[in-house]
Amino acid sequence: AELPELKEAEFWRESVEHGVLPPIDQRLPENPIVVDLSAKGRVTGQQGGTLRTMITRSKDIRQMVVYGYARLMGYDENYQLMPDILEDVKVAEGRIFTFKLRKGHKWSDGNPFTSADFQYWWDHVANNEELAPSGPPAFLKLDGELPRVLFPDETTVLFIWSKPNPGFLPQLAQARPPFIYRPAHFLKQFHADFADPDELAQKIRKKKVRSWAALHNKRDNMYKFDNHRLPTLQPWIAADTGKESRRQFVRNPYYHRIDTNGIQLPYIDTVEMSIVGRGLVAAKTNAGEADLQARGLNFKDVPILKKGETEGQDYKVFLWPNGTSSQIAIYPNLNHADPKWRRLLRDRNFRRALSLGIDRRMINRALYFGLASEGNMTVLPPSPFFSEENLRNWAVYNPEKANQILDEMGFSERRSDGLRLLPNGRPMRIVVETAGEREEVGNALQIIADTWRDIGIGLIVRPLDRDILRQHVFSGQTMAAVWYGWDNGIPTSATSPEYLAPRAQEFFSWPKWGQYYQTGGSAGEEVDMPKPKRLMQLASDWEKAGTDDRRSAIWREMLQIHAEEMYGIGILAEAPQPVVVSNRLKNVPEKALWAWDPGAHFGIHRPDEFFFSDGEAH
Amino acid sequence: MTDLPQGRYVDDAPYDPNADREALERPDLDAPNWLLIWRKFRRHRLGLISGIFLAFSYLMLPFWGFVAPYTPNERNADHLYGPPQMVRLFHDGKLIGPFIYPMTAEADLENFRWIYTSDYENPAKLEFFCTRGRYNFLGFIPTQRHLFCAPEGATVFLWGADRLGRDVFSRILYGAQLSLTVGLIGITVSFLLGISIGGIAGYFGGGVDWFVQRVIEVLRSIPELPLWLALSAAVPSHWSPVAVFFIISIILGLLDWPGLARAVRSKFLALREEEFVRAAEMMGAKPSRIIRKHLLPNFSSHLIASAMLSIPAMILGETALSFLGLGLRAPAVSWGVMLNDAQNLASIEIYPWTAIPMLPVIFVVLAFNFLGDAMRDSLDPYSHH
Amino acid sequence: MDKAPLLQVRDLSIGFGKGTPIISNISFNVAAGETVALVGESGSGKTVTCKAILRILSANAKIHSGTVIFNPGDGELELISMPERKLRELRGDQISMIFQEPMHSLSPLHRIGAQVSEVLCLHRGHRKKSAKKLVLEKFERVGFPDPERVYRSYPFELSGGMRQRAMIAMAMIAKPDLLIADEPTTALDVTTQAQILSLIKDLQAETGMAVILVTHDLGVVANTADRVVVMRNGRIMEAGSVAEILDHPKHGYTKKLIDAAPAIPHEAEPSRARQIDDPILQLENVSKSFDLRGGMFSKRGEVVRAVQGVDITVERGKTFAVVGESGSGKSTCAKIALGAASPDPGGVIRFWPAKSAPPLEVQSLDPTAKRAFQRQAQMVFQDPYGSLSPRMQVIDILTEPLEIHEIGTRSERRDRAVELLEQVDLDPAMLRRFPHAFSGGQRQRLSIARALALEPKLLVCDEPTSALDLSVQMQVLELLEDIRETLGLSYLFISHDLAVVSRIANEVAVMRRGQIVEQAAPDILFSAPKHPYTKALIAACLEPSVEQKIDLDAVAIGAGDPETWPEEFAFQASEVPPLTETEPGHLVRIQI
Amino acid sequence: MEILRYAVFRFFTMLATLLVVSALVFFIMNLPPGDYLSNLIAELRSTGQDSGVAKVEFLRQEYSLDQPLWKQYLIWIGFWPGPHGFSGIIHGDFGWSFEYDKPVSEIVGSALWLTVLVNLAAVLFVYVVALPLGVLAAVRSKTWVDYTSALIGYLGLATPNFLLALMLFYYGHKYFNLPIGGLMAPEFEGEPMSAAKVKSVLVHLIIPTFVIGTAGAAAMMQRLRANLLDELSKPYVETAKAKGVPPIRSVLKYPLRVAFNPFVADIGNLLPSLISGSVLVSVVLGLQTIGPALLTALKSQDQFLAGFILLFVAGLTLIGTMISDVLLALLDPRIRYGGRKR
Ligand SMILES: Nc1ncnc2c1ncn2[C@@H]1O[C@H](COP(=O)(O)OP(=O)(O)OP(=O)(O)O)[C@@H](O)[C@H]1O
Ligand SMILES: Nc1ncnc2c1ncn2[C@@H]1O[C@H](COP(=O)(O)OP(=O)(O)OP(=O)(O)O)[C@@H](O)[C@H]1O
Ligand SMILES: [Mg+2]
Ligand SMILES: [Mg+2]
Repeated sequence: AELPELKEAEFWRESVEHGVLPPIDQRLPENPIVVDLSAKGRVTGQQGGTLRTMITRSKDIRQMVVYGYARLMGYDENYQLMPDILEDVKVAEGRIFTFKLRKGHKWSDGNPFTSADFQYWWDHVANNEELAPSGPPAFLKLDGELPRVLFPDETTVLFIWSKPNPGFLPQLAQARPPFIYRPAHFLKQFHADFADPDELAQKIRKKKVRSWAALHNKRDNMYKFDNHRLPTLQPWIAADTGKESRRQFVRNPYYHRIDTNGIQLPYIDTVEMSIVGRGLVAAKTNAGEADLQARGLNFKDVPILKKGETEGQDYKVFLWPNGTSSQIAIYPNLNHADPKWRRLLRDRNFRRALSLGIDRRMINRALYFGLASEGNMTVLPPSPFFSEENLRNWAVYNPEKANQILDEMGFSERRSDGLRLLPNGRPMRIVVETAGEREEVGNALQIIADTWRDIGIGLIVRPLDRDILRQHVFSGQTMAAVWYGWDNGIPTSATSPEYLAPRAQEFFSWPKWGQYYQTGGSAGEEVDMPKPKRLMQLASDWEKAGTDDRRSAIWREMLQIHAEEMYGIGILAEAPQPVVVSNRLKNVPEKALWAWDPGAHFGIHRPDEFFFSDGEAH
Repeated sequence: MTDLPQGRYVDDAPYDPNADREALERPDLDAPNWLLIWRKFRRHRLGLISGIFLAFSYLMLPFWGFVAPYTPNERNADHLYGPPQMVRLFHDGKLIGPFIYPMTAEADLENFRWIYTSDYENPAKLEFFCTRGRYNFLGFIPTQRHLFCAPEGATVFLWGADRLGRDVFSRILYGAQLSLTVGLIGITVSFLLGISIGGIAGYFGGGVDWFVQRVIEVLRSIPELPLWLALSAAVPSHWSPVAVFFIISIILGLLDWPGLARAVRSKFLALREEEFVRAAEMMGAKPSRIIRKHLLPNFSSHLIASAMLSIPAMILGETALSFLGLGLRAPAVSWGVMLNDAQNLASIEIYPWTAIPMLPVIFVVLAFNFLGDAMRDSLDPYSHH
Repeated sequence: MDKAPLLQVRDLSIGFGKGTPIISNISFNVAAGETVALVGESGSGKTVTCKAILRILSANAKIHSGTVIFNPGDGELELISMPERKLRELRGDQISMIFQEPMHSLSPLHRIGAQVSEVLCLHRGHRKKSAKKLVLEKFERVGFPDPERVYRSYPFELSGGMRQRAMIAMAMIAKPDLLIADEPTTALDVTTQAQILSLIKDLQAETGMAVILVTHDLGVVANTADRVVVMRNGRIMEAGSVAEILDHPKHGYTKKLIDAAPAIPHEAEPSRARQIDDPILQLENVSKSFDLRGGMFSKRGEVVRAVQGVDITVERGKTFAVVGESGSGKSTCAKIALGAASPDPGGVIRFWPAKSAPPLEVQSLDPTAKRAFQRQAQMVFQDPYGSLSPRMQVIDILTEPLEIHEIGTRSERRDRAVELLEQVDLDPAMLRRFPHAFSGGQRQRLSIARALALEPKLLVCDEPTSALDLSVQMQVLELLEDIRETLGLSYLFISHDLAVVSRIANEVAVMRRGQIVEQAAPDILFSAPKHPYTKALIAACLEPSVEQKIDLDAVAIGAGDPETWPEEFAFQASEVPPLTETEPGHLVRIQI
Repeated sequence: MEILRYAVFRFFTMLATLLVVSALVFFIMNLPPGDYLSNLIAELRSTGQDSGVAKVEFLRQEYSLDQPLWKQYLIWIGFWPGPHGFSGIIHGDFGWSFEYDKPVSEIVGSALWLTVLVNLAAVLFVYVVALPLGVLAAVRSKTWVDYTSALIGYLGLATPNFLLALMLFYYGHKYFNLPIGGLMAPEFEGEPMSAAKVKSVLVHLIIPTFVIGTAGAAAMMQRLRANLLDELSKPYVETAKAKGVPPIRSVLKYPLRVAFNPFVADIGNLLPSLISGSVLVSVVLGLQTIGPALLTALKSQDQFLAGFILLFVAGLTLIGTMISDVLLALLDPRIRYGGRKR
């Protein structure tokens, strides 16, 4: 294709003039991505400026990988999978994947990015006993089968399975991508197969690690992004400033995307992440200390942010709906340790009654000004599988109905204070455990407690530390837990519906079933209910399904089951996430979804296309 | 006066060898003990007011349910973050008895706040001895009678409403019931232990002291955080929050004594060398008596001051613990719980009334301090202010 | 008088709290170089008057009226209305004061030396080093055998008399124009007292210092004062020159005072062998040494041998008195006798609860036996201020022993407390007071009353009357004698006052440097003393008459270093002459 | 000399106590069920990265987490050989942080000086504020000085630390342009010391110091005041007065020293209580001190990191206690020789 005339970045001009860096035309792959911004409804911008944002833990610098969102394959803003780092992907029979790399694509240190980097990873990392004792990652295994991986030439990589593997490509586009390539030229110096043993031993000693593998692992942190020497393909690369509390990332001179004016992306020269106490993000944002901020901000902070906006700070507050399928969901534990309660919790009528006894409108109003969407845990409207019915089914406040259901179940007897009595004479009280860090959950439960009381059910809230909560749930101690809904609220037929099936203990309704699956039957319990078994079946059907239609049908059925059975009782979805954007920062969408996966938060909106209107550093 | 020659002077008043000491009577010194202390105490105006205030607060604890217009968890869905309302007497220049102007809320989606407009046309007269939310009078008599409440369709939020539309005023009153009581247990435990163990170490010295010192050292070096974490995992789920908090405050007390014990010990090591301790010993007084009657009173200032200082810690202790899921939590209401909800910028800047629970904390703490000071002073034989 | 007096007190009235004035309309003058003695009843307001001059009364005291004019020669200063800052410059420099209760007037946490030299540092601009020299000099002059040691000591390491001398040194070190001495010699033996008094006199001669001397001892008055002011109930009863007052008292109270003065006997009955068949307490070979700490970081820890090989036997129903040099180990003996301190190994203390009952070995009693013993043996402490808990009211103090031993009901105990107060001539209405609101003498009586509460069989009295005025002293002595007679009480009686001892004791031991140097019945001892130290003591004893003067030579010989005594008595390093019975019932430490 | 002997003796008892404490710390830390690696496995499973699991199992062996607890302890301390021979705390190997994937010494190192700095500032603040105010409040008791200082102190005590911090930051920034959070302006970080940097650090320290220090200062002030009031009426103060000692000095030199006894006794507690008291504040204020590191380490059961920090704080407590004992002996001759002969 015809490339626009390339323009040298002001940022690197000096380096180029001194010959430290080759000029722009030698840095780009032969065939870079030319982004047509106007086609996206955006404007072309100029290079320059420093984007300030805040994180709350030092390990959050890995958000740069998330936001940078340079993936082999990436979603576009319509959630379509597109090649990104790859120039092209060909899929044959759904099982043969041919990756075409961009010729002349270079790592951020200027070394070529070729199939050798895939090979290094496959042969010397994923299949190295010491680096990966259990072999290549699980997502590559299809019913236990590993792909054949071939590297016919510099720019071609082939992954071949014997059966179709529809989940493969979407995995590559995840917020936290599986890096199936590594900067071989860099990592070889830490690899026992390549490095000089003496030098390696010295490095091991110096780093106080116990083996070369540990050293390699430490150096090889594509996701953690904490090693500024590790070459990357992301739009920004870590700069070594030696400053603990303020990390800087500068533009990658070899980044593979340009705009139609021939300006290399990213527009913004530097990203600066300050590590700030969790409680101070709102205050600092209000003080105008961030150009783009969503992390660490809460809906509750909106008034104060708005106050800053109206009182002359140079920013706007956007509210992006959250992309998880549910903001707050209650998971009755079908694997609860107490058999009596377990029987009750497994009764879908009971779960329905619980759901009918929740006044979602009130919660929405109290917590989110009515801006969230009320309803059950299901997919969000942008997903092709969205159905109003699934959302509303059993999820509209109806205490009479709930009471009726409960009465019919045989719990009509009540105590003087209105609580229903269990057969053993104890009042019906559900202990709901939560991770104490989220205040809105506490508030929501408070409201639920009131309405549940009207249907004769007591609610005891028990906030716990996140890890402790997990342990409680996994061990079956928890009666019911509160968590977010499924991460991915906008699946397509290409999304694996695995997470709807009892395959993971992290879905708090069936921790033991999930564990059973995850450990191959060595721990946990086997699924012993028909509908969950069906879900299990469907999930594996999807993997084998040959057509999109079939996959969609499977999706629909699974969602339907969930909506009927109410394994997780969703309360609200699409809660507004405040996103504070400097007025000088352009191309940030006003309306968008705040989603981790798919979406990688800002990633899908391509922060490399954001630019400062004045192009100046702040 | 008679001046004799050479500066000689002889008193000419009649001399009575069995002189009248009564002339030197000073009744203010020779009254019964309590009266003496009371007299001194009374002179501390602040201490007195504080004492009365505290006595009132404690005595009223069982009755707050009656005074509060709402029950603690009663939500008013139409008045989220409702601002404080004034009780007025005059409408249009006419006295019509206590009333409030009803408010209606409107969501301001521009600034994401609730905008409240008062209806100045239709004053809503407060009702008295009305029936509203159900509560237990004196803790066990279920009733619905309230001292005052807003008429149907209006609200009376003297100190505003919180995020869920709960009345801050009522919640503060209910919160007092926990805040002013449960934590005291921890203080009591820690003081009993600290004084007795520190006292024993300080009085006996030597080997006992050495042993106690080591125990104190070990206890003090044991980190609290992991203990809390372990505890929060171990507490059975079905325990009520108050029970958990109760246990926690006892454990707090059990962990807290070493600091006090060391102070007591070091002071006693010095005090026991005093002659009056020797004297008591020579009268045959047992160590416990010496500690109680001779050593402690001479350290009472420090003890009183320490006790008073522990009180804010006890009232607010839960705010710190709730980080770990160990503090009090809904539906239990305490000042700490309320403040915990107010710990964000919006509360400070936009809904300042949600931080009102700070006021009772401060008042109670100050009252305890002034009371303690007055007590200290009244017990001090030297002071004569 | 041509010159204006140094100090004029005019119409001074002082009260406490809202009560009526405790002192009313006191007026007197003190001329430069003059000594004015304030004598009078205990609790009559002497101390209050003195403190008023320096304006260091406790906070509840109110000066109702009066002026105090101080005129050091360069203009009059009115002290009552003077600004605090100016007054501060006078205090300690031009006017200084010796407090009545030295133990508590010294900071417990600071070394004596530092406390004394501070005066010089403050008012004379001295540095620590240069001050130290002067202080040591002064220490020498107030009779410390080892000034260096005292300089380094903490107050609790010193005997009562030593602390008092430290206090005296502190008051005199700046050579003030006016010295207010509140009973400066009560805790001192007579030889030291003589030394101190002559020191004051020297200073007076040297610098023209005026002295206000508060004392009970008419002998001291006779020997030192120029003029006397007699006080009672906060009023001046009589004032005039010494000769006039002592020889021609006009006021009834003065007369009574003078009559009450006991005297030392000058004749002895024939000597008789002392035989004890019913002992109650026996100290055998009792020694006590203290480790004295050196400086915090210096190695120099020395051992003070406070008591060395003392044997004492107290007969049931009798009084055994110990007199002697201040710091000679009397109080230590007393404490050991009651088990409050343990003797060095080898010492034995025996106590017979009843005649020919098996003796208890006090130094090795178990706690229960000890409590039983303590019920029968009580102590009156030398330092009444310190031995009364400052946070207990009189009633609690007096009922405490009863409570400890669980005697009587509450009201019975209370009645007993009232009875005790009356016995020591205190007003029962004072039951609710705290100790600090009493005068020195009143506190001493409280101390006695408490000791009597349990009706013990043995009472150890450590200077029980030193702070009492003569009339009260007589009363107390009578009381003690009374009880001895009626209840068969036995006393181990420690005192500096030979007259008191001669009156009450059946047997007297004289101690010096931790050892008994002479022991006999009082009449024998006082009429025919053998040991030079005893002689010195008697010589130093002041008679309440203006004519009699001290035989300073005798005092000097006896009170000097034991090494300088006549050969047969002299101590040589560690060699000490044995205690020998020279006549039946008369023991003297002499080499034969 | 004797005091030196005493100090040496105390030092050795301290070491023994430290050993006991280390065992306790280790076992308490292991009270909650599970450990870092099993949590990690759970997380890896949940994200479908099963391959990591075996790696973790390898770590488990590498760091002896498969051993019984007592053996783990001995290995940690260094009394028992681990898989690679003796290498424990006493050999200077503080262990490995799983969370940070670095040796503990590296992580703690940087946090340590910040901790020391912040806490030192707080301690200084406590003393600088509490001492004079406490003395003043005692000397001028029952005057407005007394009441205002009490009021301010109790205001600080009665406001939850975090709320206080937030308010101070917010309004401090709004009205005085004080920085919000952090320990220095970012441009100075990693730069060599300079006057500007020191100034920046100082400005940043104002609010944290105030927040962490107020409670301590108020407490100390009130106790000091009470103790001092007791002493002020003692006769020896009168003596000092009669000597002509100026009032300030007569208070500072005599009664204050007696009144100070309980505070010296409490020195040992000061640092650890500030550290643990500042944990939550540090977490929300984002101060990179060891407090938050400890909290996260504990929560994620990163046991060697948590263990080391805990041991370190325990060591501080013990050293503080030791210092306070020696100081007490220096301060009060009556205490000097702990035991009394009976
Ligand atoms: N702080 C005080 N508060 C109340 N009364 C006091 C106080 N100090 C002394 N008094 C009383 O004042 C009176 C005079 O006391 P002061 O100490 O002057 O007597 P004193 O003449 O020195 O007697 P003594 O010879 O026994 O020492 C006594 O009755 C005493 O009880
Ligand atoms: N706790 C102690 N530590 C060190 N030395 C002490 C201690 N108690 C007493 N001494 C010393 O022991 C000696 C005897 O003291 P003691 O109190 O028995 O004298 P005393 O005869 O009662 O004198 P005084 O008549 O002055 O009261 C003194 O030199 C004193 O300094
Ligand atoms: Mg007196
Ligand atoms: Mg004595």
